[in-house]
Amino acid sequence: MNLESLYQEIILDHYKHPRGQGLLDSPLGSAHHVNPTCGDELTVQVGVGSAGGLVVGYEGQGCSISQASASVMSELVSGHSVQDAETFRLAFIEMMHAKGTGEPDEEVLGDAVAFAGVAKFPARIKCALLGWMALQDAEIQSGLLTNQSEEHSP
Amino acid sequence: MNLESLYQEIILDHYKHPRGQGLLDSPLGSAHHVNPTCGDELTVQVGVGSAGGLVVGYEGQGCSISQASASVMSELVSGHSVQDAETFRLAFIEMMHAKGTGEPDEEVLGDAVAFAGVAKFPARIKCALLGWMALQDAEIQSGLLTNQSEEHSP
Amino acid sequence: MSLDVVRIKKDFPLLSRTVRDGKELVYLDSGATSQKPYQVLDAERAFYETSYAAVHRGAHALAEEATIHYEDARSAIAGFIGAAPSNIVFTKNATEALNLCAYAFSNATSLSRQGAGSRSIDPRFILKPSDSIVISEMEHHANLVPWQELCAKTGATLRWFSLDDEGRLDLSNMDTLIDSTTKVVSIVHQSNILGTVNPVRAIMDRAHEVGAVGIVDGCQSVPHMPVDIASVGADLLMWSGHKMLGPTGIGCLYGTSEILDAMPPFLTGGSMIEMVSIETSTFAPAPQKFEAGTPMVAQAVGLAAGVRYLEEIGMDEVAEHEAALTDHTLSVLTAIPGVRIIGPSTTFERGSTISFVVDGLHPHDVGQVLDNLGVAVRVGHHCAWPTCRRFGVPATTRISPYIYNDESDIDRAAAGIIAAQEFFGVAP
Amino acid sequence: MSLDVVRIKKDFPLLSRTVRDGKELVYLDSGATSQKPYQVLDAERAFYETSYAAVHRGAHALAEEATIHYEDARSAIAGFIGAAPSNIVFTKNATEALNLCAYAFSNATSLSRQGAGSRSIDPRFILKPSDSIVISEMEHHANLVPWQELCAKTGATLRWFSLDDEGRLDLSNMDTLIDSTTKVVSIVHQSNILGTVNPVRAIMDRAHEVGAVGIVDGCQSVPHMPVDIASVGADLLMWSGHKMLGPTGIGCLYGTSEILDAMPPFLTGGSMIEMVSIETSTFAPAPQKFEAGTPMVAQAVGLAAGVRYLEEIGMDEVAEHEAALTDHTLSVLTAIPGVRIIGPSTTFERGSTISFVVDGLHPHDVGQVLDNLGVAVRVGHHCAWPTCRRFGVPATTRISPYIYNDESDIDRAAAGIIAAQEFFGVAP
Ligand SMILES: Cc1ncc(COP(=O)(O)O)c(C=O)c1O
Ligand SMILES: Cc1ncc(COP(=O)(O)O)c(C=O)c1O
Repeated sequence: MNLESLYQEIILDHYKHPRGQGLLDSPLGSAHHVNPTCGDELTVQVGVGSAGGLVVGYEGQGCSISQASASVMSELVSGHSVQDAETFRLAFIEMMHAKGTGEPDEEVLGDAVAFAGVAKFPARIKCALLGWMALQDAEIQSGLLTNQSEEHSP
Repeated sequence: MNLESLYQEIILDHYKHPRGQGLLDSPLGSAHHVNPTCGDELTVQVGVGSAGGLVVGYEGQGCSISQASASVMSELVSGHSVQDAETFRLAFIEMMHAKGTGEPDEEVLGDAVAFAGVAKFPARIKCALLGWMALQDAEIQSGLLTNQSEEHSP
Repeated sequence: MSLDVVRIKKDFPLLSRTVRDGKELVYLDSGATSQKPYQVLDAERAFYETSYAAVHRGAHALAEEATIHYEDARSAIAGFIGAAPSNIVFTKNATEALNLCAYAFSNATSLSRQGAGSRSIDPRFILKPSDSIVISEMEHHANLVPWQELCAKTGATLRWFSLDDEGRLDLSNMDTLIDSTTKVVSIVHQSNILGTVNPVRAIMDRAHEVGAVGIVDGCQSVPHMPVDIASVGADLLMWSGHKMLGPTGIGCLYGTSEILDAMPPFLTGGSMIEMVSIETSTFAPAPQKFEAGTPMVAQAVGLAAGVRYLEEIGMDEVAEHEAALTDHTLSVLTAIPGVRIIGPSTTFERGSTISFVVDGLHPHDVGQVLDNLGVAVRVGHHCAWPTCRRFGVPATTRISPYIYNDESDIDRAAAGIIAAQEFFGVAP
Repeated sequence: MSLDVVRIKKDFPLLSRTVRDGKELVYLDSGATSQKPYQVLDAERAFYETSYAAVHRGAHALAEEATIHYEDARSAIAGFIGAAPSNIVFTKNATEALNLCAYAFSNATSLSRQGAGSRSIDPRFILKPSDSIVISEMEHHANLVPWQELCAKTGATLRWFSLDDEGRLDLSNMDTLIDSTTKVVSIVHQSNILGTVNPVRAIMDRAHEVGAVGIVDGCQSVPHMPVDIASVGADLLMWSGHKMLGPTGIGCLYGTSEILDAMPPFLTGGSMIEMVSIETSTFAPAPQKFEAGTPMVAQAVGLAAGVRYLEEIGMDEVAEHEAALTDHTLSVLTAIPGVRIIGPSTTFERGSTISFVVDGLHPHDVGQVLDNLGVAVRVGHHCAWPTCRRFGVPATTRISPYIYNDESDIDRAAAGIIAAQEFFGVAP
């Protein structure tokens, strides 16, 4: 377990150069989440683009892991269907709870596989999940996702 | 430490043949005390006799120690002045906290020295003190004793 | 008897000591608190020596380890009653857990009277003077005084099931006692003074029929018999760690997710919040919502080791062992002239805590003679004073065995009772 | 430095372990919780192995011994702050103690609104909407959220001292902030995030001038400096055992006899009663009145051993040692470009908990790099979120040493901060 296994190049890159940051003009749904242990805050908003795919905006402050994860999330999800976003989210959550065992699916998760190492640092898992949980709430709020499909995050 | 050191003959005798039991016709003061650990209850009443000495009545239920102690107390105190009763009470309390060391003053305490062994059984000290504490309260209630002279019983 | 008591006893360091000038100790006061096996003491110590840190807050390696230990303990303890970890709240003892429940009602009532602002208060917890709370005449003070206080604060009325002469609940008026005014029904699973095991399922079902919150005090059942939370049917159930081999300073509260979500918090402060500004706060989901401040981490780890110890024996085996001991105790006690059992006279729906009185002898004096022989029993009202009043006695003597006791221990207690009768000259 | 840190460290088994693949542990998170010397672990274990039983209830030899251990522990702990044993109440942590204080007001208010019957309720505890409660902007959530809840239940108003840029209380408006409407003033003695030591005596004196109850949160002072209760001048003061070498699961509340007598009980149940019938109860005098249920007996015994350990070193020496470490920490931290101290920049009236931020780095990332080097510090809002807001930071990194730390530990933390700046490429 070394620092590099946690802070992959991709993560540091997204942290320093976040993609898609900023809020939407007229979001369908919006959610503000905090990490009560450290005070990190993140607002995630969703809308639907002209091509019918999701549009995601976000803004907040936090550590490298939470910021980079929100950036990767927005990049991964944008333009995809709500169903696809669910697939990504569930795969990401699974990876977070794998305790570093198991091989995350790069086909599905793309850049987000860089977060596999976070699973070995329990106190940082919440940081990595912050954006994904806010996304889910924003989708539920917008009516794009129904509450039933809500997953329990331990 | 054996049973006999706790249950002196005198104690068993007072337990089986309590002296002066019963309530007064027109008490000057009355106090009801309980031992919250075991539910023992005792009412002690005081008045002043024609010769000017204390008259003590009591009634209650409890273990051999608490019953015998009330009996000995009433016998010791009756006919004496409030000041004398204070002397007896303080000597008795001191004996209870002596942890079995020190020589109780038989001159002062009379039959009550039989309770010296109780000091070695912390859970029974409250039993032995029950009557004495109720006496004090009854005296305060009657106005015969002022609150200032109240002693703290640990 | 199926338990290997001789082997079990070896795990309990204290049980090998002597008392009162070299007398072998017979410990029959497990209803008050149990002794601890070295497995529990070792687990707690190892935790302090290798993984101790603040939980749920730190990001360093030790803090992560400590948090894992704490949450693993919660899982083990939850599993013991067939619950999920998020349905278990740690308290300092069962008394705190019962107060937590009672304060849910007084807090909700005060908040709603004051106008709760943006907070939504579940109406089930808001009490009016016309509401009632139902308990029984065999409750421990911990399941009585908090409800008296709640009534004093809200004007609600306390009602109770009375007892028959065998020490069983009189259920004949259940449907009028628990009626549409009833907001809480809180009943002991197994009485700590009478030994009676109550039909809690039927009572909880009736509570739910009228929309009341159903609470079961499991202090004397969880340590002594298999308790499956689903079949108890309670919304809330609590017990203490120290009565089931665990350390002092830890109790457990089980609540359904639905009820824990609906209850307002009790103790507030660090670790139970979501967001805090100096003007207002929001709260974390349960169980965190109910665990303000630094929790009893080492005690949870110790209790989890206690749970594993009991699971290795098997709770069915524990219950069977205690049933056999109860049978033996009832027969040797009733064989002594002048001894009267306070509580059920057979093993049918009764546990192993057995109270009795001896004609002509005060329990304190019986206990003293037993103590002098090395036999530790409890004397007094056992924090169930109203039960004593019901049976017209100021106090009782109580024998309460556990997994480390066998028939010979009971026989020594019985011999002590006879010795007490002789010493005081009251043998009939 | 006057303390023999090398020798002291040997008493703490955990401190010899390594973390993160063999790195020597540097534990600098004692503000959250302290490690335990074997003297404390031994005392607790010996108690369980030789004298364990229920306290204050049993009449047998073991119960007597256990009670003596428990009450001796109370005396030792009381003596540590110059108090009498009967002025010390044991709670599970400081958070419970603060809630106990806040609930005295909400319970008194509810009881009196309902018409308290024969119970006399001290009017000092009955709150009206026109009343105020005064705290500060540097309070731990444990000394904030209970008062927010109390205000929500009674309509009273929360007021607070604000902070200057050095992290000190702005006392300029003390006489208007604490006025005739003020019923409680509750202030932290030493801030757990800023390190500031507050002039609590002057604040308590002002509280008493207006007839308010004065409370001091001693969580970060009692473990770190000599605290003489008489010179603090508080009616109530609380702290936690686990921050001063003691076990988890025990906190202490000091109260004057007068105030403890006047406060209504908080948790109710067994052992805190005088008389109980099924309809109503009366209560024992303090401290018993506030210790419902089976107490934290083994934890009290353990904490008493912790107190003895500290007394053997001497609290003056502890404070001196920490002052020297603080001086060293402040100078090595301020020597690192990009590091900014949140809190007083000198040792004047400040303790050894030192918070800081690093330009361009989030505290979580600073903490992670330190952790990777074996250095355990705390990152986050330290349960003082309003204080973070005041300083415009979401969180800080906090170094908090104790008797087992020396300058080399601080130097390793400083090296880690520089390593973090390099790793993230933000070194100025
Ligand atoms: C100043 C202060 N107050 C209160 C607390 C709460 O203490 P505990 O978590 O032990 O209840 C702490 C420690 O976390 C503290 O530092
Ligand atoms: C039935 C019952 N309820 C409640 C309690 C209170 O438990 P504790 O003292 O551990 O809080 C006890 C034990 O004393 C009990 O036997």
